[in-house]
Amino acid sequence: MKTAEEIFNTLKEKFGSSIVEFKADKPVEPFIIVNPLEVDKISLFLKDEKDLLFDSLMNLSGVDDANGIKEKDDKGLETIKGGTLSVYYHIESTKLRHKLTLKASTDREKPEVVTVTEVWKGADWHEREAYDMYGIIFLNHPDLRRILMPYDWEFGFPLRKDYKNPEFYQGMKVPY
Amino acid sequence: MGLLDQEFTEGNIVIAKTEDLFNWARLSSLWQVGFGLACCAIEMMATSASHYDFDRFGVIPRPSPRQSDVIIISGTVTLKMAIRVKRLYEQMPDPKYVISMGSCANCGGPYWEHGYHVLKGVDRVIPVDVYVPGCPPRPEALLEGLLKLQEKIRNESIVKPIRSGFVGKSA
Amino acid sequence: MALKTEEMVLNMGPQHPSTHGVLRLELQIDGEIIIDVIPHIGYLHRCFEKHCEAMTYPQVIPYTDRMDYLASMYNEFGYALAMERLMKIEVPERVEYIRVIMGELQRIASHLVALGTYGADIGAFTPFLFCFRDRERILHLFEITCGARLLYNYIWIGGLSHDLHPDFIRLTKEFIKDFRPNVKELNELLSYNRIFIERTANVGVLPIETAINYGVSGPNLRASGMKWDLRKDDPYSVYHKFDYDIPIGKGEKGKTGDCWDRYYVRVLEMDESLKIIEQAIEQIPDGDVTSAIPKRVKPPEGQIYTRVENPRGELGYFIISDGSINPARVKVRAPSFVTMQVFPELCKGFMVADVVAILGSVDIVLGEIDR
Amino acid sequence: MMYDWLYNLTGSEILAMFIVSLLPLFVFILPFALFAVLMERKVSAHMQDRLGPMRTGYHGILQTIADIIKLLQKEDLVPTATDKILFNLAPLLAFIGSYAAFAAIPFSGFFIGTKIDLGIIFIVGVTGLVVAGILMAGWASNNKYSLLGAMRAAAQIISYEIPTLLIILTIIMLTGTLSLYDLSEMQTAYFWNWLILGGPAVGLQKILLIPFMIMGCLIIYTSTLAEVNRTPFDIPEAESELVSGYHTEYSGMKFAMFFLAEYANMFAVSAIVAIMFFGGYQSPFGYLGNTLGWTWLVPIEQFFWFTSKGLFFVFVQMWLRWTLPRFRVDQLMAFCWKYLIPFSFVILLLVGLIALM
Repeated sequence: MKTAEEIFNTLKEKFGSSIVEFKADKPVEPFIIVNPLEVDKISLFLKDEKDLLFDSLMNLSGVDDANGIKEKDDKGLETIKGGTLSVYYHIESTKLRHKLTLKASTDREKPEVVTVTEVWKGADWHEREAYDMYGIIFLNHPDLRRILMPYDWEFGFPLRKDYKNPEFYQGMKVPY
Repeated sequence: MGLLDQEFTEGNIVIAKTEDLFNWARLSSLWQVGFGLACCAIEMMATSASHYDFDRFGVIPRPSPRQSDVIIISGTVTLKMAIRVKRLYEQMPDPKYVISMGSCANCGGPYWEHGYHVLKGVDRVIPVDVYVPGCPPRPEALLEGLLKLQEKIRNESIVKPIRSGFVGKSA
Repeated sequence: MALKTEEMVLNMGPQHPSTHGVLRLELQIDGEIIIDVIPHIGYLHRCFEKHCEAMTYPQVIPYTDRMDYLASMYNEFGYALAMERLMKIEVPERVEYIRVIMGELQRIASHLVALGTYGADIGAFTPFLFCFRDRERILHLFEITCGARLLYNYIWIGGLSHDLHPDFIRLTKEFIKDFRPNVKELNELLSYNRIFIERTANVGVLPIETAINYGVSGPNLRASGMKWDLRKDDPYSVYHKFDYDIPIGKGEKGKTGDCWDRYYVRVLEMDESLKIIEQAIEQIPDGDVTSAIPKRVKPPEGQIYTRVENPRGELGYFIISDGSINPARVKVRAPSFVTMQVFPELCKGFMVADVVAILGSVDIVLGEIDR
Repeated sequence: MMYDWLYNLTGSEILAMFIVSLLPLFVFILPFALFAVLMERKVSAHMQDRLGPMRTGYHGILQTIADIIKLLQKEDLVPTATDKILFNLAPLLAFIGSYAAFAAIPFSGFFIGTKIDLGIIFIVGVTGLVVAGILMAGWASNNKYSLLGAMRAAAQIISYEIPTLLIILTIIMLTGTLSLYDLSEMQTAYFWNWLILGGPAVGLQKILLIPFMIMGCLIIYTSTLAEVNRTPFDIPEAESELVSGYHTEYSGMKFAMFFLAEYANMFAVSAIVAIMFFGGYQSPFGYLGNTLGWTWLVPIEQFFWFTSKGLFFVFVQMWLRWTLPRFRVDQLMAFCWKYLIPFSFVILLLVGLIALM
């Protein structure tokens, strides 16, 4: 059993600049910000290290931080330029009974995160969902397709804060 | 169209009696497509289970749409599903009826405003005979919807409707 | 001379009697042997997470009901718990007890649907109706409490919408008394039926390492032999005050973690839930159930991941608050969503009929997978 | 006999033959199928704490009639990608297969379609048409579920025909007749003359025969259950796996033909079991007609006993259906080839030895 701060120190020692920050100032859970292109290596270390043994991925969620510049075009439609999209990893060790939250932030214009499906197989669909909803590209993912939305959906990524719903999809009116 | 529907241009006593018999047969043996979508499907199952017993009205679920008469749209129709629902409806033989069960199938229900992937009402893809409101409707409400559908069938006619402008002509 | 055979692709669903909703499975089969299964989901994607961002915090509760519509009480329970932890609200003890009673009743109701439909999948239709008959009693209990049969909006942040009905305790006791023999009847009719055992034992074995690596939880994980229950391992509410067991799969009729184990763990769990309810209605304290409900729900900026033991497994809520009255992000870790990923692994090498058996045994709810 | 009686009445061979062969269809089979469907729904309902059809006539007795009238006027769908000729022919074949069997079934000593000497072989042969019909339906539907269902059905029915035939062979060997009429006449008088209790034999032979006859009866009942695709052997139309198997694509009257054929078949196999082991149309304890001296009452009593026995076995089929889960296809085959067939061979051998005694 280790606290998040101890784990952060271990990781910092091992990976150096890939571990960006330890954030514990906001309630309720502290989390560790990591480099999105190094997540797989960090995860593998977390899973295999003797006194960490994070064998289970509880949750993986994409998040739109909406911290870019909001622009309104002449029709009043709002778009967000710049800023970041993030991926949160909630992991847990069923043997040592400790939990950890990782966060990887990536550029909104070119969102790329390395996949962790090699480490936890359960991440597969979670990552597909994050791709489907936010357009985050998971590098090296074995099967990165849309999962919840139709495969031929071409109107963007619905959970982004500046998403606009289309008028028609395959001849069916979408808005009320 | 069923086999004899609208084959006759004028009614008489024989046709009227046949019509009554046919309508009685249709309304007493409404076989439903064994097909559930969302939360309402659970209430639909509860309706056909022991406590409420759909079978009393002659309604039994058939797994194949080819052998069914009524499709109960029980739940939210999403855009991805709408195409399949339409296909399913087209696979049923005439005469066929549709009961839209629950707010979601009626008009989008609680998902009407922000549901980017929800079809706001199944009547945008297939014609609906009876709307049953509720989220989800109680089994009693669904039974009432079925009785309303039976009432509708009772007043159907196999005689070709006379449309103005086409009287006396073979339209 | 070797016979040349061709593989066939069989589409199962979205409309199929035993896909438990609108799941589509693309089966690659060689004769009747499964080579690969590709699940296609999303036919019931109702944009839960988008709605959360548009609603205020209390308004989210009705939407949580509609995710796992077989275990609505528990969905509300999890969400309320997450919000209370985020806002640091102390909940009156009576509320906690009522929540536990409701949650466990819901667990029984949900398992009854799972067991009944599983019987129907294997071809025994009568147990299905017997289960629904018993479930109707539980729904009646919910109905006198909050007026709804399926989707309740009963557990609110910091409290409950109503106190218990005066008859509730008596009716619950009566239900428990009548229900125990019915479980025995179910066991005689289905669980120990020779054909049922033939169909389910040694089918779809889920090894424990695979289960953990995929993140499988709940009865499916316990059936593989791991004693892991969040009610004990990550305690919440007042579960620590009760005395109950965690049933695990022992491989009684075949290998540990087969379909029969997954089925039987649920039967045993119903019994444990009955024990919890019995103790809870004995110990339930008096109090006001609405006193701790905040007038204005405006949590501080921050984030939380809370999980509860839903009838299907670990139900997690990841809530990010930006300090306003709307959540910035709510992500639900749905147990069925995770379980469904492991499904293709379970099916390989079995037959078409086994796909149905395995799908029924992992007990999925499409509303939760697609949200 | 009815034929002679009608011949005397009408004076025309053709007319008499025509009426005799049509009578079972109209007097018995169609009403029976209608009744059996209703019975199935009522039996299942009452086993499941429900009521079943209630709104058509008293306790829903007109339910099946409504169903059939409705099915008659349904649109006749023929999907585009089907093999049209086979698709239309298949239900007819299944229908003919199961209904032709009734020609040789003796409903009473007086009322029998055709008294052919090879009765039992005729029934077994003609029900083979059902397999052809099912295979055609599965193939022509151009639907994968139908195809799988048809393949399963063919494999299953053909496999289970073997134990059925072996037991029939045992009975033939014991009694020396292939005619169902003779077989029934042999078990006359009282129920201890029924073949399940060793038949008309006496002494040690009878006592030795009883256990084998009971086993034989169970085997033939199980395997005929499989031949008519009833639970626990209903894998060809397993609802939860194959939607509705070989008749997935059929609608309206064509589906009704499959439907009625299934129920007619149920009665046919029940009748075979009744004739072979339970004395056919013979009363278990003498006839009221003989006692009172009203000879015209005897055939009616016989008809009553025959239908009651048949309906009882149909009821057992329904009882099983609403109680048991279903087998998987490989278990089904294993059950037939590993247990039923070896056992029937043993019975054949031992009964042969006993008969030699």
